[in-house]
Amino acid sequence: MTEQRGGSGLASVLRIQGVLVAIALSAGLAIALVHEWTRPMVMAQRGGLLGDAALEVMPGAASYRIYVRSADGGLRPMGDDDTPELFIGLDEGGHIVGAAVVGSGMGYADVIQLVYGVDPAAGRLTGMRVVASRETPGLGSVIVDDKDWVDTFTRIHLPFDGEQNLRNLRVRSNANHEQGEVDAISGATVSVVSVTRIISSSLADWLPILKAEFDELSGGDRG
Amino acid sequence: MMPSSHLLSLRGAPHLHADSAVPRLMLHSVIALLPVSVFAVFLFGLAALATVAVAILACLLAERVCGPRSALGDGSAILTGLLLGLSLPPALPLWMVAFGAFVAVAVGKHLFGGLGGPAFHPVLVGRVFLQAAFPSAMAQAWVAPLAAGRATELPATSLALPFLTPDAPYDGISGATPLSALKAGEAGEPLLSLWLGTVSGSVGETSALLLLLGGLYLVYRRVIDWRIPAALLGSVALFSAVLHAIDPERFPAMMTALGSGALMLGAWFLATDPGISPTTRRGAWLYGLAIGLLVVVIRQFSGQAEGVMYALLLGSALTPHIDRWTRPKPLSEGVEE
Amino acid sequence: MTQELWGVFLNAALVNNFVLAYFLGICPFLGVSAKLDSAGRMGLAVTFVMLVASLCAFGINRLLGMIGAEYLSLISYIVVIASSVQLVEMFVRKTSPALFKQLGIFLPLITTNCAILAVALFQTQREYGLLEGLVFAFGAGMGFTLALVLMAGIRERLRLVDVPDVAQGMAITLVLAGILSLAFMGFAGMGASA
Amino acid sequence: MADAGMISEREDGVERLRLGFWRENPILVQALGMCPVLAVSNTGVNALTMSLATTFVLLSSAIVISTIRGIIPRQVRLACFVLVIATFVTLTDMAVEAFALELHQALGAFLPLIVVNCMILSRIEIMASRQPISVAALDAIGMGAGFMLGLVTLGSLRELLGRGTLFGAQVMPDRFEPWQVMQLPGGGFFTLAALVIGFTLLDRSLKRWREVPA
Repeated sequence: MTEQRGGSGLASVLRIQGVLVAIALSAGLAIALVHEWTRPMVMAQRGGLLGDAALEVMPGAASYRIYVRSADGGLRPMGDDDTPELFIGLDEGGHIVGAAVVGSGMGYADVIQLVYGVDPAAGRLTGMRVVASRETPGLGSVIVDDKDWVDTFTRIHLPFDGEQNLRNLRVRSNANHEQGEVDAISGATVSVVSVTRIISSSLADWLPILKAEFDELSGGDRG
Repeated sequence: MMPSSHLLSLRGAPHLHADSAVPRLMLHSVIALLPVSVFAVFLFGLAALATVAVAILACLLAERVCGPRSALGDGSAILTGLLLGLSLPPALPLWMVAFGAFVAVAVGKHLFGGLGGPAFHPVLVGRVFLQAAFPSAMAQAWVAPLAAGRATELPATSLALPFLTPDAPYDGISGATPLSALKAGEAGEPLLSLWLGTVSGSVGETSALLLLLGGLYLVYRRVIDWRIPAALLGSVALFSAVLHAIDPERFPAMMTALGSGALMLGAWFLATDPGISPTTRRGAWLYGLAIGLLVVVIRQFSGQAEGVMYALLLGSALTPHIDRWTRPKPLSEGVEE
Repeated sequence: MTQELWGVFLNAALVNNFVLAYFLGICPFLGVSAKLDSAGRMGLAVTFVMLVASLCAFGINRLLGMIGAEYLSLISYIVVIASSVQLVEMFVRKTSPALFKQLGIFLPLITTNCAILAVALFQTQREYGLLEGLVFAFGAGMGFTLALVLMAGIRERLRLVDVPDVAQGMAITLVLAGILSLAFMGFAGMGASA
Repeated sequence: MADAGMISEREDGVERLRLGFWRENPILVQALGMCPVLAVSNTGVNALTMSLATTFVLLSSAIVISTIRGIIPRQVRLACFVLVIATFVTLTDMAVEAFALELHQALGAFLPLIVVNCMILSRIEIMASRQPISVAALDAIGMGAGFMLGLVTLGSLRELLGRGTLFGAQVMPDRFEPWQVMQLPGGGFFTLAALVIGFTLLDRSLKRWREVPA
């Protein structure tokens, strides 16, 4: 890789530097240009994918507003440079019908990104869609393909202890959905556990915020 | 390869030093496996018989196709088929059994240079291939022990057409082996039935007691090196006892660990294969220890219910290294080549 | 926290072994793994460079994040990792000729190894922090070494047997890797605590 | 591989195309550049995308390098090559992300990894940095096509046996039991080994067949 010999003297060093810098600059320029050109498309597609998933997991929702967490821990509407974090679903009349949260975490093979719907008032999940994953096709990919399993997320209640503190969702065979248990699938244990863990830890973050802000947002329907 | 090893080692295992060694090994191994095979047919009926028969026939056929020289006479294909059949779930579609047998012999054995060459035990190659290829079938094709009518009819799944999914659902209660029940946090089988073998499981892995007897017979006949199963079972016993002492809720007791799954089958009949196990005594201890540790680690800490097959494969990958570390230093280079 | 780090390590080293699950770094895998000695040393050198790469990637991500130019990350990884490795190589050559003889000769080879860049890319994609990233890199390197050494042992043995001639060389090595890859599936799910 | 560097400038383009496609096939013969692509060779579509992206990067880098080969100082030539390759990889990555987001997600970090594809660097070093544009481009196309031949065959086989489909369309009978192993890394290794053996056998019998009439 290194060529110690070769032309010596300041001139040749300068020439080498010059060529390198020139190539690097044009490379950077080309990348920056294409980036500026493709970024809006990428953002739109991203938002679209997540938005479609969000609509699917919020029953009754016809449209949504997108929020992200603000620096003070509250919520603010999504800006141009943000990636969506929370969808608030609105029905035809513009009334709030639910919330969908974007969560992500490590699966078996790679990062899993998903959207899950949650009804903070009723204390239950309203659905789940995996948006991006690279789980083993035919095995772990059931978290995307197995409609029956995906549908159970519309029936899962959040597990609270007596004090109304949220406990973790758990994976079990013969799951009791009332108790926050998710069905196990043989051969896809890891992926199923990952999805459950992602939702569980995301809920721990979001549920307090949602509970606090949900009423306020409902009040702010007209805005 | 190692000039001095057979001068210093007094092992009785056949290192291909006599022509009669291979058939002798095969013969005694088959004899040692007879009780457990008969018991399997008693336990699972026709399903067990068909699985073992198809596995043996497919191995013979594959041997015939792949082995250019007539190697059918040495009995190794029969033993491979028998062991593979015993290691599979009884209601597995028979075409899968044949497929696995073919992979075992063609890929596991002949691709790696035929008898004496293989780096991995052909049976394990076939078994792990089937496990990876048809995970749902392998996880469900269990048969309840001593089911009524087992002597006269085959499970419908056994007769699935080649390369097709069976019409009928797998009869067995999914995940019904004692180990997978333990993994799911359910109560295990009573210790006695675990050791006698009146439980669900692969065709020939259920009866720890009969396998133990067969293994002892092989030791008595000096066909296998007793150190390997001793070290392997000892290390499984040790590590599971330690884990059980730490958290009895989560980890099964020592005798449960020893009596369940494919442990006995693997320890006596697969790990001891002279082709894949170390050549020195010290190596044999190390090898058994490593596999035992891996068995416990995989069973208790990974997503898999049973770890014996994986542990054995990884163990045989360690063999060349163990041989290297434990090789007696030659007195002088090149005494004989 | 330690639990999570342990999980990251196990995942990188065993469950998603770079060589056996991602096919990464198999060029040296096919070339070097025939000799046991060099396989081990190569593995250690790779582990070391992976740690360097992880550090570099962390720094680059911070820097590019600050100026909002994440799209330049790939090109920066390549350049920075390559030059850091070169610096390390020069440093090792000066300070410890013995170490250089053991590991250094592999360094230029490794710079363009896909496994190295993959460490940087995966770590970024999975949003690992500094410590997690280093543990991940270490795990990936250990896993790489393990795979390389296991393969080398078997390949040395295979020289003594009669492998069919069409399968010799690349094909048999691939089959070997395939079987090892299936054997490593035993570790599936490890480190992912339920 | 050694003699590939000695190909003279006079050599005609068709021969270059043929070499890359068959006798020096990067995947099946030279075992080059497999690392970043094998992991996503589990379906025909993934394999096709990866090989198209790789070919695009190889071709454009070859053209650029060959154009500016006069001004690249020898001492830093590798750095320059890598810069150019990395630029095109980034461009490709962004383009795929913009036009096919789901495909981009399926390929994950493996698309940017094309940058360290040893085939690309070796073709640039051996051909593009020494040959005129036309030769370099033809070589790149030949190699790219050979790469695609190997990779798409691999991907299709893995998809066919592992899922019963081909480029997403159901091919196998309804009740075909997919060989899941083909979708796993282990199956990837096995399939590639089988392809290599198959290629060697085919090549041998082709040679024999050619020799008979002579």
